[in-house]
Amino acid sequence: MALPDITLQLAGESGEGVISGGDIFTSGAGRAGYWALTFRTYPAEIKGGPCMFQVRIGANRIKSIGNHTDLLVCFNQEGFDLQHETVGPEGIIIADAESCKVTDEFADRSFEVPFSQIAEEAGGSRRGKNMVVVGTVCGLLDIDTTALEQLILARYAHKGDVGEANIASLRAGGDNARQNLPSVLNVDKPGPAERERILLSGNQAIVAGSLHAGLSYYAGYPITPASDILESLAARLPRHGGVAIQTEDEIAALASVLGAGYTGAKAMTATSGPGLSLMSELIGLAGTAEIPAVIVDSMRAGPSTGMPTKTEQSDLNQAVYGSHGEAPRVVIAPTTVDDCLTCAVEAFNAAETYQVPVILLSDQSLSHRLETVERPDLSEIEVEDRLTLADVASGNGASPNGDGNSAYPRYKLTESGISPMPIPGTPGSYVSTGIEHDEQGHPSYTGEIHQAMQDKRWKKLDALAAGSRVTVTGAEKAQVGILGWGSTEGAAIEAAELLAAEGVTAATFYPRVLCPLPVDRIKKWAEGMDVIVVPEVNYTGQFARMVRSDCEVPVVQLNQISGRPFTAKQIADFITENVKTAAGAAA
Amino acid sequence: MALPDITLQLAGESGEGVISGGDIFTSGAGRAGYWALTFRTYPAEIKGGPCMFQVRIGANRIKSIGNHTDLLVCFNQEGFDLQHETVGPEGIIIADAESCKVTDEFADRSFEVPFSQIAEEAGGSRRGKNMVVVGTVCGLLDIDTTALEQLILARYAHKGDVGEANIASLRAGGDNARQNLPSVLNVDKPGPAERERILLSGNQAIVAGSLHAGLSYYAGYPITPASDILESLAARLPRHGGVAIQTEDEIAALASVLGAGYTGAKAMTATSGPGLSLMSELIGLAGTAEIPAVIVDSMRAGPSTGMPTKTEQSDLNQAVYGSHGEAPRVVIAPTTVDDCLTCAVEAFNAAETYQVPVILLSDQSLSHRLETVERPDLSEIEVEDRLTLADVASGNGASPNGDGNSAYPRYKLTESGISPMPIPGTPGSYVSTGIEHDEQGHPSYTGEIHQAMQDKRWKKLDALAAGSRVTVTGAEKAQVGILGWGSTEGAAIEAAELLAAEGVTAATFYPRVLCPLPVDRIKKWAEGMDVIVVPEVNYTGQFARMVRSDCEVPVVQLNQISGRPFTAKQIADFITENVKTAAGAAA
Amino acid sequence: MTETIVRDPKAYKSDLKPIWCPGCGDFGVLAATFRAFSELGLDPDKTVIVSGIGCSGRFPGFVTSYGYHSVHGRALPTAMGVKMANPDLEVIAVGGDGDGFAIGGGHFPHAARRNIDITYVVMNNEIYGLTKGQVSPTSQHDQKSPSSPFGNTESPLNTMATAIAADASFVARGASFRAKELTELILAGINNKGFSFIDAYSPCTSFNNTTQIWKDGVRYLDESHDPSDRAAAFARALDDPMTLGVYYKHERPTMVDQFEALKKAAKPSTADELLDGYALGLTAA
Amino acid sequence: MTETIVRDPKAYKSDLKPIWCPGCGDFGVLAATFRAFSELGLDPDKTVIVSGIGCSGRFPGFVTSYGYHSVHGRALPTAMGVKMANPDLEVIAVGGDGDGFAIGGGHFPHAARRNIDITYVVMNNEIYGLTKGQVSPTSQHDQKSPSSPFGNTESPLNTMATAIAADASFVARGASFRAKELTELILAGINNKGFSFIDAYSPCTSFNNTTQIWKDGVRYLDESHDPSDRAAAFARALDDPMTLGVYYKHERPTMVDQFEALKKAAKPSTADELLDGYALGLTAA
Ligand SMILES: Cc1ncc(C[n+]2csc(CCOP(=O)(O)OP(=O)(O)O)c2C)c(N)n1
Ligand SMILES: Cc1ncc(C[n+]2csc(CCOP(=O)(O)OP(=O)(O)O)c2C)c(N)n1
Ligand code: SF4
Ligand code: SF4
Ligand SMILES: [Mg+2]
Ligand SMILES: [Mg+2]
Repeated sequence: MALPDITLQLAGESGEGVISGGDIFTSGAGRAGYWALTFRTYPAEIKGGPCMFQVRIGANRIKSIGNHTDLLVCFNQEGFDLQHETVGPEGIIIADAESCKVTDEFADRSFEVPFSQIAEEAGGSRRGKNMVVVGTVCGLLDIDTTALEQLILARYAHKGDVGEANIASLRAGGDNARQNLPSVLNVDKPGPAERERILLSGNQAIVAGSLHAGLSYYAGYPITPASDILESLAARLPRHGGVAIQTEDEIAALASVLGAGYTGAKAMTATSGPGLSLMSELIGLAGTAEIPAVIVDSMRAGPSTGMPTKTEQSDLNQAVYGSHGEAPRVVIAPTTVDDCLTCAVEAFNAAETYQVPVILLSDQSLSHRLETVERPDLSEIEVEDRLTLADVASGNGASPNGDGNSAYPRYKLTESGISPMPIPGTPGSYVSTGIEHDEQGHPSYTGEIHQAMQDKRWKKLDALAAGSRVTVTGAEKAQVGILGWGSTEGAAIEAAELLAAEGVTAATFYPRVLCPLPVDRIKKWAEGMDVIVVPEVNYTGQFARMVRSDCEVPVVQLNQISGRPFTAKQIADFITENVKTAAGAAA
Repeated sequence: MALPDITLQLAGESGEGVISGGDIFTSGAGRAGYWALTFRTYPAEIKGGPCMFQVRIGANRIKSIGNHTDLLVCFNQEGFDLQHETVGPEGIIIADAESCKVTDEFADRSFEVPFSQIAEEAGGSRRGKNMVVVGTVCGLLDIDTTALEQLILARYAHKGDVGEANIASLRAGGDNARQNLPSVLNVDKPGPAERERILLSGNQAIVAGSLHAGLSYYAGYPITPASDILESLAARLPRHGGVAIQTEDEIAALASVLGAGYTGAKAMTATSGPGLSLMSELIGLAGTAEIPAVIVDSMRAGPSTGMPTKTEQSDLNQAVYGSHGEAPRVVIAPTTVDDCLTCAVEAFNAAETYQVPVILLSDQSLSHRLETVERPDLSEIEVEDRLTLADVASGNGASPNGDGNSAYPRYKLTESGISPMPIPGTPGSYVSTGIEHDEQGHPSYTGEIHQAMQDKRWKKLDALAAGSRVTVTGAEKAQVGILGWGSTEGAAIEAAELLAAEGVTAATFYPRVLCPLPVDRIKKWAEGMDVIVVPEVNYTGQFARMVRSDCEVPVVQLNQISGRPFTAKQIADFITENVKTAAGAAA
Repeated sequence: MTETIVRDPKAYKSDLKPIWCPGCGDFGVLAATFRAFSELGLDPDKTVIVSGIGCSGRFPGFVTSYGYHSVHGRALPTAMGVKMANPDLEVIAVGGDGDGFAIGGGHFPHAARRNIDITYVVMNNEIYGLTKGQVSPTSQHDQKSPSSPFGNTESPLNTMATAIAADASFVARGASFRAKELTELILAGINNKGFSFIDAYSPCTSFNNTTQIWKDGVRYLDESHDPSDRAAAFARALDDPMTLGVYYKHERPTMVDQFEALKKAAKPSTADELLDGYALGLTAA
Repeated sequence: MTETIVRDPKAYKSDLKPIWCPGCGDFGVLAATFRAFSELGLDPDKTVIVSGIGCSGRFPGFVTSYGYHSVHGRALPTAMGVKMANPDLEVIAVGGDGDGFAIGGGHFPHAARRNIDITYVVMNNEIYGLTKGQVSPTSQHDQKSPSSPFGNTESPLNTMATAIAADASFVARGASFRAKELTELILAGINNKGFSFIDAYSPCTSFNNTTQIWKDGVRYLDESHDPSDRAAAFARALDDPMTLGVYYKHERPTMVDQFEALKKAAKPSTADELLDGYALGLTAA
């Protein structure tokens, strides 16, 4: 019987080509029409150390990393030792014949392949081992390798005959599999694609979204897992006169982004937790001086330096509440790779429309996973621009600064709280400031002005809270509501499907904008749910606490901090085991 | 009829001696046996600009700034213009005859005194104006000036005959008042003091508390309203080999405090909001590496640079949730000046006992108000020290590092989560780190270790949550419960008294430790209340949100951001006007 | 130096009255700035003054031009963002010695290394004015202050030496009370293509009144000094700190120039072009 | 140089295996440190190694002594706290060029000005190793890297010049592959009373393999160089950067010495004495 999808793991030592083999397999499978979604763990070391590449492929869109491994390929003994526990009850293991012995329990569903030896014979070098692995997998799953071979040729075009040798290894792996391995595993063949598909990571999607939104100024400081945003933009932004600058630290990065935003540019920085902490003070400045800015935070496991290569959703509190005093900001969390693109544009739209800093919360698993998505139609993703003074100026030639040398009332108290922003280089000069100020930006410390300006700054976001995007699955009335944020959505939706199979009705609710929270809509949805579960990859249940306080809705927390994303089964099992019995019990 | 207490305001221009006059009056009244509590506003400018000094004195302990001004002394017209609205329905105004005209509504309860002229005649200089004002007030209120005169002599001992001249002005002011002003205002005479009293500010009390706790390392960067903590300690700490260092910024300050804490020293820094924001990353390090540290945050009005000389309670979110990832910390808020001393010691005790960073949240009004308090008996305020490896070492001479060159298991997983801490200079070497680590402090990125270490770090605080100090007034069952934090307590207690006079039963509940919150005790207390009001000097109701989420108790928010503390009447009025009718209504 | 005088110095004076104390040096720096702007004929709508926090940080409010009053210590990276996002703007960063060399000191060498085409004027009063008189990194050794009641234990940072070590493109010292010369330095700094640093002695009459000492002590670099000689400039910086003038000049491509040069090399940069790169090319399968 | 050899260099090697790549220069710096410690006979229980984040930041874990692995860029202020709270400890700060001169660069001049008695060893590989190869402040102009795909637009920071401008008490450059000389520099740095800075070339074989260039290029300061001449030291720093040796020395009272001197001046400092000052003296009333 063919499975709708399968989860493959390659496990070995860093330096053996585990990750590159996985990457190339994923691209090849993608070109062969399969949908894919990957997850990987890196070693702590720069070279050496265990690493693992996981990819789930299938005939339909893949939403999460997979509940267990269907096929584990062990490059060495450590690969088996570290990963065999993830193998499902029917899962298969292929072990390197030279270096890996599986335990008895897998005796009847494991096979040995002499990867390096096949590579040496076919391609002339034991270094083709990972290609033999890829070929083996393709052979076993009966995946056409035409596209894969083209890809390999293109990738090694400038490396002499490495490409040819790799293809030889790939084919030899495939031949061996077809000849010597039983065809125990089958995956549904994909149908023809209705829309063009692309395979990219969350960070790449954020880059694409920011370019679509009109980004022209980027500044950032390297940090895992956000560095590739800087790297990608450094290669592209200068093309049309934009700049991407590696600054001396994250404080300089955000300070300069605000300087750029003040001049009218769409500006962005990207970082991870430690950098976000360092930006706290300037986030407050942006909120107070009303300067648009987009700050990407690709979360990794904290606290402090924590586990820099592992995923976690633990910066939400810092994003929503970080910075002294009370400065408005918007926090947006994408849920999938294509959503990263959309949310990036929405982040710029919110920043521009409301003249606020916007924090885009991705996480390591989302930022670095490859996912097949339908190519977004960019013309459908609307881009908004800020209200400038030039937009509203009457054009009668009168100086916006009034007579003499008075400053333009840049912080005018308007109905919506949004005031037209003069752009340096055009008339309307004023001083942008983080000191409490009157409409003209002059320092002022009266209680009345402070109240009026806080009202202005905060009420701007009311419209956003009312109109922000939300994705909902399931019925309006259900036994269990799964309310979450960010990259857990796919697993939550699949969990609801698993529950449905067991006769439990479940619905999911994922708001994109977490601050300001769409309180009314959450409350309304919550009314239809018998119990609400909030799954989060963090320790304290940060979102659950926000829902409790802002929506005054009781929720059950489901937390794990393994450094890995949730599987659908984890969520479904938690619900069947804990929730139906006692609504108040939490993991 | 004599009042139990009166509220006096001196209002004028910076440079006229308004603040120094107020200070000296307060000291004099204190020495004459009155209890006092002050509040002041500074101009934004370094020199010039309006300033105001307010002091409430009485025969019994003063808890808040007073509901309205009973006696306003205007040094000039602006003083009247800015402050007359605070004058109560029976309040009296004394205006400078040369420079100030009151409006008609005060015609029958205002008097003119030619302050500068009297000063010139009596003391030979118009600069004695503020002393004439002080004399006038003492004359009017019939306050004995013997102690005051001694004080003036002492203060100007090294300034030739300035002291004598000032005394002459003081007396002339008093004589004039007794001769020319009707005795419209009387305040109860204080009885004899049962315990010695002292008059000091919140920041001075924090300094005293930190010294009592055993502070030996201080580092800080100047910032209003925390700079005087640095200044006071710079003058004292070196005496016994301690150090107080002005660092290049707040990041360096906290980094060095953690370095000192790591070596076993009791170490502290003090700052205000912007500095606290900059410390975010290092607060997470302290939580993760388990290093004791005390961070004083004297809050001022935010966001961003905000209103640096005005008070606000708006850094609570940053204190509790600031820093990426999820790092434990303790947050303590004192409610009165003497409580500042106690809480400072408790902050060190918590830091030492639980090996965590502790944030002590004062605010501008509390840090800089002078308050008469009974001199604390320091011998009653217990000081706790951390558990060191030397404390638990068996003394059998075996190296705590075990054999060879392995690190001591500094992060041992214990029942309480607290592990003995080796002190550099003694055996037990290890590496302190903010990377996720195993018991030996070696970097480790497995989900199991991360979970175990987060459990360890967070569970340490359970004991504190259960045993932290709380002050409660009123009955267990009441119509209104006032639940608050920090410097609003005095006003809340007085508000309950005002409500009682109107037949409304009210109780107050003030936890000192806000993180971890004493959830169980709040819930229990809340059961007895018909409705709970949370007054906060902030915009969003930060504490109210925490109570809603952590205690799942509904509360009504009362917020104001005038830059001034609450008066008791503000709280009582809010309750009578809004709360009795609809429990859900908020201001 | 340009001769296009199109605006009166007063045209740059804003309606906001400076809040500085009587005699504060910052008045002199402000006046010199007005004159330099006037001589250059700067368009207020195309000029941005960026500052951090401090008495000196209030400077932008007193000038008719665009202004940006950032948080403490962040004037330089902010100015970089302003300039690099819109190279047509004339960008001046101003601030105090604490703002620039204590909390903001980490940004200085990088602004110099990048050669951002801005002019940075530090109003150096060797004290923290706004927070009422604590020592700053430029305060003298043994100096008493509220935070150093028994004398400063730290030695002053030599701002000229620091700037020369960082290879700033233009390094000069002026004084608020030497109006004409300070005007000329600011003018030369603005005219210099690259990162120009001017340390302007600007006494704090309230907390560190060095007015007389400085008025008595200042002298000028002698004619023989060659500002293109970096080692010599450094040696001069170690001499009497009260020496005014242009210590060092090193013109070279600015940050704007360098990014301009990358335009051709850079990869296709529209979102669509980017997505093309991730396309699966399904027709080939 | 002390001759008290009481421990074998191996005694300082911890059980934790370095995670560095084959050929990484940090191995050489570690070995030189072991030898210097051994020659000085340092007591592991009285020695603290402080670091920030980076490949080089993992250094303390590989040494048998107390260690403190702080966050990125904060090694120097952390080391100050350790030293000033317990002056009996021998304190060594270590880290990378990015850690020390990018994010942590703002702390450097102040550590030098204060003359904290610590030794600071920077493993300079002119790259960000741990984050996989982006340029650092010491990277060469035009250098290609993932974050400078068309060549670095910034000019390298001259660490020797920076340290001399900051008046660090001891300023030297060494190299990981010149084991003996590096050992001697570390030894001299520790023996120097005051803030000692050693920039150790330490090639990153994975992302910026300068091993051969440096091995071929390094030379030593000539005998004639007088390290007490600050201007001359600066001039040498502007010469060929690949010159190794002690550029500059300036011994003077350390931060510990200066605070020691304040003891007598300081005010009464117990909490009780403080409260006495606030007493109302009611008996007088
Ligand atoms: C993060 C932060 N820390 C501290 C402060 C308080 N503060 C304001 S200005 C200043 C220093 C002022 O000195 P300087 O920069 O020399 O400027 P001056 O007032 O002397 O012109 C300080 C410490 C602040 N505003 N923000
Ligand atoms: C606040 C913060 N920003 C960024 C990072 C990511 N990061 C870790 S090490 C490093 C730089 C490494 O370069 P360097 O200091 O030269 O050390 P090396 O690895 O080359 O030894 C960076 C940017 C971090 N850990 N913390
Ligand atoms: S305090 Fe000093 S620096 Fe500030 S305005 Fe007054 S004189 Fe100028
Ligand atoms: S990446 Fe470079 S610096 Fe880091 S361990 Fe490898 S060789 Fe050394
Ligand atoms: Mg200054
Ligand atoms: Mg490096």
